[in-house]
Amino acid sequence: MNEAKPIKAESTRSIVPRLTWLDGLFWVTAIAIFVDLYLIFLWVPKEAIQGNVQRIFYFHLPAAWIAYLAFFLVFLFGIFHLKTRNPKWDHYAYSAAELGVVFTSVTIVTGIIWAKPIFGVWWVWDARLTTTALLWLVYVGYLMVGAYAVSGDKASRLRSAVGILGFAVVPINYLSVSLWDTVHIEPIVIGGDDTFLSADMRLTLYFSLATFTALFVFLLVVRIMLRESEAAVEELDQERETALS
Amino acid sequence: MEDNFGYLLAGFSIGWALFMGLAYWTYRKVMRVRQDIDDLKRARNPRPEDG
Amino acid sequence: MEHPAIEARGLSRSYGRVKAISNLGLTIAPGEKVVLIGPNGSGKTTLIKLLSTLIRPTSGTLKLFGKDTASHGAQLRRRVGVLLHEPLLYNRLTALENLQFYSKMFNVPNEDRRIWELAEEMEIGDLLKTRVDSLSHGQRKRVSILRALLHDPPILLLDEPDAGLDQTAVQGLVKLVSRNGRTVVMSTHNLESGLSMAQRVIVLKKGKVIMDVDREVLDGANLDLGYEALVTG
Amino acid sequence: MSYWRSIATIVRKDLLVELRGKEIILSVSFFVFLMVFIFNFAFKPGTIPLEVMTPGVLWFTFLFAGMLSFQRVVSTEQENGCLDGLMLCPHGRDVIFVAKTISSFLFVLVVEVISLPFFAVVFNLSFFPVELLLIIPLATFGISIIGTLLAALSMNTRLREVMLPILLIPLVVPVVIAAVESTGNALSGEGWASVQPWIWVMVIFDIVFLVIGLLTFEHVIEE
Repeated sequence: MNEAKPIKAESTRSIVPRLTWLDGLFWVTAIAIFVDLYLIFLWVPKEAIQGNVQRIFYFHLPAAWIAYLAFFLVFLFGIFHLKTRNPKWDHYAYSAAELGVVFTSVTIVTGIIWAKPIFGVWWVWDARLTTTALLWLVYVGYLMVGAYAVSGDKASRLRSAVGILGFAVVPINYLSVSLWDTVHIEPIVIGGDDTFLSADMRLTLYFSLATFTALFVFLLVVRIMLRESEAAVEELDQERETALS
Repeated sequence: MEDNFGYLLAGFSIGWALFMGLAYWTYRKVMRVRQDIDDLKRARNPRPEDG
Repeated sequence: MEHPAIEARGLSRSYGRVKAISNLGLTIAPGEKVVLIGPNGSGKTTLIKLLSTLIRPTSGTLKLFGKDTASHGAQLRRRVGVLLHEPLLYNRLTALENLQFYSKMFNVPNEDRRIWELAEEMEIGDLLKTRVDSLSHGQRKRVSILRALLHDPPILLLDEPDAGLDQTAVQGLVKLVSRNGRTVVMSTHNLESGLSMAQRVIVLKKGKVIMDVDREVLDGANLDLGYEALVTG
Repeated sequence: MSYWRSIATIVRKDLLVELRGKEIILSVSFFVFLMVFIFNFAFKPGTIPLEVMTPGVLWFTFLFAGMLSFQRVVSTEQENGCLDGLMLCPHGRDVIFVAKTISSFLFVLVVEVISLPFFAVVFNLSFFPVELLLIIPLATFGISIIGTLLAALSMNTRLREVMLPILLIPLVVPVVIAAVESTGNALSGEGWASVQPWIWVMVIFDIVFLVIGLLTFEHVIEE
């Protein structure tokens, strides 16, 4: 068989790859983040009861919402992947799951930091926090399935099933944990809904949410591109092996 | 603003700036890798499919 | 116009990046006896698994008796008997219990009579009461062949049935298989048992049909030579 | 109709295979026996009120007993490629999932029935609350659905041994919470009212995951 000819990667095109819409999104996000920081730390009025500790709320809640968005995407992409068996969906799902775990970790850490001054204890079995922690466990399991095989067909379909199951358990988790929940906290403290917030607070919250969403989309697209490159490299390796053998 | 959050704001800003810088650098790197992979694919595929 | 027993259009199946079957077209009329020949890794087993609806094609269509396997899988499996490398039998059950299980799954009418009838024909009547894990490889293969014939399928797919069978068993198999109007697709390594059973010879290489010809056109001698040349390539 | 007939045939075959070897029931029952011992050494009796500890120990043991059984029920199909044999039968692939779930459910239930008197003795339970007749099957079925699904899906991948516990436990938390809480209420004789909401949690859990199992199984089980 002929020897696979060595590839000289001399690139004729310009050194810097062309700009894409992602660059636009990046700069928008960068600016939004600094505005968001300004809003959270300086602009929004201090919360009457808890004082400045409550400012962490503007990180905690958006991170939680983005985490649930990410895992909903994993759920959706999982279904598409099982339906169409196109590996593209598995790459999307895996990237979304990875970001989902990152944002869930942020949610849990900010939840802990916030609970300590309020309750004097690090962890509190609040229904929302526990459901989020369970979600974190499920999707770390999901990622571990991923660690075994990037493009292994069977492993990727198993991952999709776990992604679907993991998200389906959320409502039931919430139901059973809130039934079991012994510590009663009024909603405002840990990620409550926004009806108790003043206008300024609500503005900050929504702005912060928008910033987090933009950041999430940017990181997701970059991670998907990276994931697809990983798979492409693996494919080229296989091709080289078959060519050489 | 009686309690001055300037220091916290500054700290956070630097942190975020570093993070975003890293994110941008990674993004450009990924774009570069994608182009190299496309080149590799183009370099391999025109070869007539043997066998 | 009566539908062909097996009809494949642009059939391909890949495992990860390896294309086991690539863009294969095939038409087999009811009652035809076909033998698949080809070196290891040419896609024989994959093709048999595709025809048996065990695995789904990555692209292309496959129709049995005019019905697409993608949508009518369960229904078509009732009319297909399959023999794979693995015997598909439960070790801790006796051969009879295994066959009774499968005949219930295929709801074969008055199953015991059917089982004993086939067992006599394949001379394994005395084996039925023994547990599968104390049977020899050849005996297990025969029980598995019987399993594939229980529901009297119009299509019979055999993946290298002659592997591990002694000569007398192979003759018994050929006699059993080539009777009535059953469509048979059999993949094999050695030419003689293939030729003795098939009217039509298909040679596979790298997932493609590189030769599809009637047996009369090729007598045994030049097929040997041709086969070697074709396959080594 | 033939759907349930096929399921019954597969379950009967599983029972026959198990009776022939008695592998699962014996080894898992012995495992439960060991767990109860270990728990006694771990928590010296008398230090923690029994009715607080018993439900936790009971369901922790049953959960792990279940995990051992799911792996074995599924791996009987792995010898001689029997799963392909089932996949070649003339019915939808979801029948295999339902049948295997029922088989696993029955095996774990038998283990639970065998070990309950043993629990009663060691934890000197004076009476057997009737609510348990509903709690135990419902919770066991819930765990069996997810256990069988994950065991079957990870069957011939390299992940088999390590993946089941890692993936199963976070998913069954709601049903385990429901089981422990309702068992606790039943044991302390609080009667039906306090047990009832947990029964609903388990019923919803079982239905939701049976449906999801049915939908995803065939897509993942195929080669």
